[in-house]
Amino acid sequence: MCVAVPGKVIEINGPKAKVDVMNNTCDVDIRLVQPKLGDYVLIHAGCAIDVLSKDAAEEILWMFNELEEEMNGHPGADR
Amino acid sequence: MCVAVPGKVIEINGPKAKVDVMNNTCDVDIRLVQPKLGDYVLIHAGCAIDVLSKDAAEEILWMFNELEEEMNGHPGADR
Amino acid sequence: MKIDLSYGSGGKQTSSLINDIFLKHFDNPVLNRLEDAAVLDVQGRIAYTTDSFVVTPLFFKGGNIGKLAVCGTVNDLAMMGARPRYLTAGFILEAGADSQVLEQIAQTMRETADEAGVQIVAGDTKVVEGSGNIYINTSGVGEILKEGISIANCQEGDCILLSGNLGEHHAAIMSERMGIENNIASDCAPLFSLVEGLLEAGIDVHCMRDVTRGGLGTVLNEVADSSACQVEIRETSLPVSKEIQGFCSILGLDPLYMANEGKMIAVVPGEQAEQALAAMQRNPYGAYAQIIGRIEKGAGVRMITALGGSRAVDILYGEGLPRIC
Amino acid sequence: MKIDLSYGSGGKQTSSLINDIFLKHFDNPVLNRLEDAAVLDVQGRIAYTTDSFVVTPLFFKGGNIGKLAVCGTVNDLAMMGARPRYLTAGFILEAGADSQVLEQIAQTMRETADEAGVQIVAGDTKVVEGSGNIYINTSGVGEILKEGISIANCQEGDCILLSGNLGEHHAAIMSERMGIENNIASDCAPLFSLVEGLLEAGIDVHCMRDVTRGGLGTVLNEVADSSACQVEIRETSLPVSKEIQGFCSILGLDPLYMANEGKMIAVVPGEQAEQALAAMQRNPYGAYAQIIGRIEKGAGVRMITALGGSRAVDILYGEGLPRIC
Amino acid sequence: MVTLEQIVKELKEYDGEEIKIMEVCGTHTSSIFKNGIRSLISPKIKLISGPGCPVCVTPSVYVDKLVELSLKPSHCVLTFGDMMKVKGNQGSLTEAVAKGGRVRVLYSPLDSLTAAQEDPDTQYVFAAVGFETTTPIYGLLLDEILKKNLSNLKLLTSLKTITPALEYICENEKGIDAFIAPGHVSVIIGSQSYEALAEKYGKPFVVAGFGGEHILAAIYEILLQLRDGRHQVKNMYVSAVSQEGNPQALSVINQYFETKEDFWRGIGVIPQSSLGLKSAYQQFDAGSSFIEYREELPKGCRCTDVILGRITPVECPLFGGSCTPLNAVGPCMVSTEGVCGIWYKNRG
Amino acid sequence: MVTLEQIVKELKEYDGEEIKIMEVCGTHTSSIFKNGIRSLISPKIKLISGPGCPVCVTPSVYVDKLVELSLKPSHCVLTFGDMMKVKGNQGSLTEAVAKGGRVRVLYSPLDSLTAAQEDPDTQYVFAAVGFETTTPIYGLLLDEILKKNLSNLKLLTSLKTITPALEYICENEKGIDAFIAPGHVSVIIGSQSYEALAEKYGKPFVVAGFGGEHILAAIYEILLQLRDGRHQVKNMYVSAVSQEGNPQALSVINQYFETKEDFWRGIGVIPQSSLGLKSAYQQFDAGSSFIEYREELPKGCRCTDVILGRITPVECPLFGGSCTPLNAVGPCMVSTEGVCGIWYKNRG
Ligand code: SF4
Ligand code: SF4
Ligand SMILES: [Mg+2]
Ligand SMILES: [Mg+2]
Ligand SMILES: [Mg+2]
Ligand SMILES: [Mg+2]
Ligand SMILES: [Mg+2]
Ligand SMILES: [Mg+2]
Ligand SMILES: [Mg+2]
Ligand SMILES: [Mg+2]
Ligand SMILES: [Mg+2]
Ligand SMILES: [Mg+2]
Repeated sequence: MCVAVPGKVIEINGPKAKVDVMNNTCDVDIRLVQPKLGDYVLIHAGCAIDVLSKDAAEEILWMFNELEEEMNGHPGADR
Repeated sequence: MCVAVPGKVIEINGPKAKVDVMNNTCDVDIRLVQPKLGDYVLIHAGCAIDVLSKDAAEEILWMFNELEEEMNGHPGADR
Repeated sequence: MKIDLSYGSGGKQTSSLINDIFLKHFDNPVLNRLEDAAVLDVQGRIAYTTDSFVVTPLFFKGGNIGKLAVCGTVNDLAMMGARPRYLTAGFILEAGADSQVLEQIAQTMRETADEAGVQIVAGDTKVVEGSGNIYINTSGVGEILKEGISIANCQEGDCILLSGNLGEHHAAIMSERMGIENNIASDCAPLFSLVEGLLEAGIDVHCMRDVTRGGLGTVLNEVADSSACQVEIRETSLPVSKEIQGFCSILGLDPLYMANEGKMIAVVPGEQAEQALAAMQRNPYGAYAQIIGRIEKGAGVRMITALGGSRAVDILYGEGLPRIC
Repeated sequence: MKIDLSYGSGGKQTSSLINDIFLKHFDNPVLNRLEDAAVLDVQGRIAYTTDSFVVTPLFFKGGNIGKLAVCGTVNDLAMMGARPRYLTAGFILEAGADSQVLEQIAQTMRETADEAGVQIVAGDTKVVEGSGNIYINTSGVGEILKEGISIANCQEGDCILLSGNLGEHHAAIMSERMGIENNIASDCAPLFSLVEGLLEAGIDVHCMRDVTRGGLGTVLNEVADSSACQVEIRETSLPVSKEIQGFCSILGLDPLYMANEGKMIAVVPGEQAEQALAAMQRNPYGAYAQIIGRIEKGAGVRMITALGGSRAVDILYGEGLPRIC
Repeated sequence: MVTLEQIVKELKEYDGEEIKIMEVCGTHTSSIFKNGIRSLISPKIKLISGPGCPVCVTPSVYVDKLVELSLKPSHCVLTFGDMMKVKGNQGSLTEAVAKGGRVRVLYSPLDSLTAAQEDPDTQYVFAAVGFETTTPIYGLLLDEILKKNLSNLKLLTSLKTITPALEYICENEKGIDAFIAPGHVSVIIGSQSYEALAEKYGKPFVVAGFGGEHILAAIYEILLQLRDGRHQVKNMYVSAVSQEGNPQALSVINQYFETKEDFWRGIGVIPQSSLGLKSAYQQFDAGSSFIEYREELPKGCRCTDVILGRITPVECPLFGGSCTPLNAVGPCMVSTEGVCGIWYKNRG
Repeated sequence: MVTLEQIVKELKEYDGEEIKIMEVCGTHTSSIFKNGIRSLISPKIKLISGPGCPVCVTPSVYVDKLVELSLKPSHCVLTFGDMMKVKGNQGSLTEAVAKGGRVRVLYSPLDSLTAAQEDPDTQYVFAAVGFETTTPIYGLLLDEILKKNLSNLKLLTSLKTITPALEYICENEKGIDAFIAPGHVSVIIGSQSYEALAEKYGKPFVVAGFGGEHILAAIYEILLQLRDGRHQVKNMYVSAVSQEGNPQALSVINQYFETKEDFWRGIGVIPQSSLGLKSAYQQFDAGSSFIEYREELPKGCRCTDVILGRITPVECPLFGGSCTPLNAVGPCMVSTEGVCGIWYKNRG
């Protein structure tokens, strides 16, 4: 629905930040979030819409752990 | 100074005429002159500026006659 | 249908354009293979040339841009004494170009190629932003029949033949643009048969050139420069139809600098001039051929005027536009 | 200096452009003669092709339109197993084009032609109305070294080699247009040395194709269609740099459909695949070459995905534009 | 911990009752296709695609308005690339360019500021389509237009909200067993937005990321919930999605936009399903409220049934015959994310 | 009756005092060149070219204004072809097109009506240059603009009258023995217009047609007058020119235009030498009266001396070196009718 991609904040200039996506640097508007240098943000149409709390690998591990719990009849709290 | 070319009036439509210049037909404005069908007009920038009174060959003959007169000390009346 | 940018993407739309228009009309076993390049047999040394065509309007009395694109390139080959064999065609289409118009152009290209004895063996299509214009590049390969023909090869005493009336292509185009009605049609034609006629008549042709952009005045100056000689022509020998004379007098144009697309000069030894003229005049594309002048010692181009005066003939400066003064 | 319409008239301005830019840089005895066509020697059968180049911007990381114009055509010749020999160059300049820019392009064309071992032997220049764009058509002639290479010649059991990373040209162009900073340079390169390497290694190459507009997805579908086979590729074998992956994820593009200008596929007998790979990888333009798939019985192109799934790979529809969704 | 292999094995071998799962988001649809997910799971698990491609649900009369504006003297339409191909009744924007229209493709709505400042004699109109992910960015753009006092940059809005559409589907289509909720919309609106729906209609809503693993995990989660008779909202895209969403983004939306009913191409009117500029900001609207929407699917096109998950595209009699991506009959065949288009490219 | 051969023989063999004859009209200059007239007459008869090329005498600041208008959004300049190459300080109109300017070449000022009616969103400006031959046509154009109530078509005028220029030359340049008076201007203003000048300055004025024979005859006529010590106005273009001119054309001029002083490129200000729109018609003027004219010949250029017949172009140190038609320094090198340009093409 909405193409978005994670990138690392490498420079902050007021409402704008330079964000690195695998060695591609874009200027991104950060007025919708409050990233710090080094944070990963989710970029949609030139704008950061989120500060990411986990990296992709961590998330997959977490996911598989959750599913393990549920498989065994222990659904998590999230609903 | 001003390119102009003679052409024969082959059709008159109010303020406009069709004029033939050696088989090229142009639409020409005739509001500056009163040509009749068959007249030769002088065309400048899409407009007839004169109805011609002689053809080119006649004019040259007339010219050479005039010069003959003058050569012999009889300048014409035109001044 | 209006062609839009997606037809230039190299994907599905591009190949539909290629199939529905170009393969349909150009249709020959080499092109149909759609390889990266055509693979061809040629005999001996080759002549090789290119030209792009950008005429407005695309259609005019006597032809269209497609006919020009074939004639222009086969004529350049023929001028080097070569038999034209193969063409490539590169189309640059501005978004908004009409696919039916393109198809008519392709069909004309095929017909002209057939007349000229060439095959269109490779092609390319691009779509760019713009307002519907169509540009065509062709390149051509021919087989050399007579070696040594060159713009640098004219010699004192040679005669210059012109294959027919001046100014028809330029006048046909300008008539469309300026709304002047007449029967002037572009002279656009493939000229190899004229060349073949000269060679078959045993003429030792020294130089040939088609008289296109820049007109006769420009071409003759190129001859004078390249062959380090003076070109002398006679105003009274220049073939110009009454209709073209009238047309030029309306817009203030000079037939000496008007483009032709089916006219050539041939520079031949003086003693063969009449024989060469007869060979040209036997061909329908050379019916109004004339011997227009000679190669002399010196430099530049001079014209003996109808009144017996003499003047320089320079090359074209700028464009041939209608003038008031 | 801005080039205006008078430079396309065929008169004095046109010849000043030709002298000051094209003859100065392309400079070779055949072109310098300025005949209507070049006269050339060729050995055996020839490959013959054309392409037009309309890229915006004209200059980009890794090259410019002139480099593309030479590489594109010599690569098409090389893909037929031919040694590129001669090029023609047709320039269509929109009024407003800058003469210094044109000169830089011409200089690059010469350098690239030298690397590719070809001479630019004929040319043409036209000026049209517009906003300063420059379009270039090139055609090329080469001498066939190995007969029978064809898009229709792929056989069951053949392996498909790709000469390197996908998407670099397209990404370099889009980076300029969209203002994304990176080190991605166009892969634009003349590939005959890669082809020569394969032939010298004794590989019985069945088919080669450069992977340009439309991308790998489109080229593989052409292979499947022309050779009446199924092409199967593995997602995990496709070479794509991290930087390109990042770039694609920003704009929602797919490397499978992105244009390259210095990449080719070679389809070779399965048993020679490793040897062919080694030959490719020895060449700097093939350092990242991979065996990406095989020819099977069937139709169309299928991909085994990284997760082990299977899916169809279709040709490109429309253009590769940045997406929000 | 389960492994990917285990999940794939279980999904492949599933042989219970047929399950229909709707992924709402077009980017999910696309990921399912690219990863070959269907080939990895049992045919008894049907993945059907919902109305989450903003391009597919954009009414043709909206495209007509864009085409009209692009052809107006001194006007220029700015748009995302995927809107270029969408057909209106007078053709697409790509075709409008061929007729002389001025259209520029931008990566970000914010890039339109530069365009408008550099050429004050041109009236720019941004084709403001999208869901809640994109809408706050138009809000940021309006901040700048106001600050810079630009009068030559306006929006033509067709902005959708996803929960009313989900409600409409739950109400009208009884055959769907569970939903994969959109990933990036949820970043803005929060996973809690689906609570009421899950509760009311008794269906699982799983928020998923976009990798192949994420999608397989989400399907597996749905299987587990259905096995257990649960109907929970489960957020599996925890790196980005929170329960409450992005409050700043939501407040930007609320500042400039208000909800109104809207017309969805292929579906019809859905109450409260759209965001339009508040009346205080009407001067920045290029005429969105004057577009007269009407039911408009081409004869024979079954996009409604496709978008609502009633049929798969291959069941449409036009699919692959008169309707192909090269000559799309219905909107679902047009976009890279349109269901019919994705199915067509994956045929064979 | 004399024959052409006799005339040519006498002109060729002339060996009396050196005679300087000025042809005022550029079309005469061009005909002299094309027919090779100089090669047919004695070197003691000098043909020098006057200020009768409207393009050469058009000030560069006027061209600047046209260039500026062509580059203005929604503007388009309409012009005769020969104005395209004339250099202003910001280049020519041809160069303006290369910078994105809109310029169209027309055959007739009256063709601009169609252009303006077809595209009402564009402001058209006709580059109204010319002498009395062309001015009445602008009057006819204004008739139509008024009748059709067009607001998007204006004139930028630089319209010259020839007799004040002739008076200026007679007053300032004593070396000229006789004038070949312009042919087509005389059709409008009549041969009587030169009577006062012939009388006051004691010089022959011969009105001539444009064929080679006409020009040879005119030169011969001058020779005869000088031989006899006469200084008559002699009309030798009797097919077209009358004593009183074309009264309808003169009345159209008087209806719309009034005389004012003007600036001639290469000469400077000549009183009463121009026709400008009367104040009642100022709404059709695209700013002609706001152009600030100033002396402006490029350094080293001797166009003034050339136009006033003091030197021939070859005597200018720049001629053929830094000044050629391809890279014109002065205005006389630019036009097809410019004296330096004609001499350059006839060099060698
Ligand atoms: S295949 Fe085409 S006509 Fe059928 S539902 Fe899909 S878009 Fe509509
Ligand atoms: S040659 Fe050039 S510089 Fe000299 S007077 Fe003529 S136009 Fe002026
Ligand atoms: Mg290729
Ligand atoms: Mg050529
Ligand atoms: Mg040619
Ligand atoms: Mg190609
Ligand atoms: Mg030629
Ligand atoms: Mg090619
Ligand atoms: Mg190619
Ligand atoms: Mg050429
Ligand atoms: Mg978050
Ligand atoms: Mg009269």
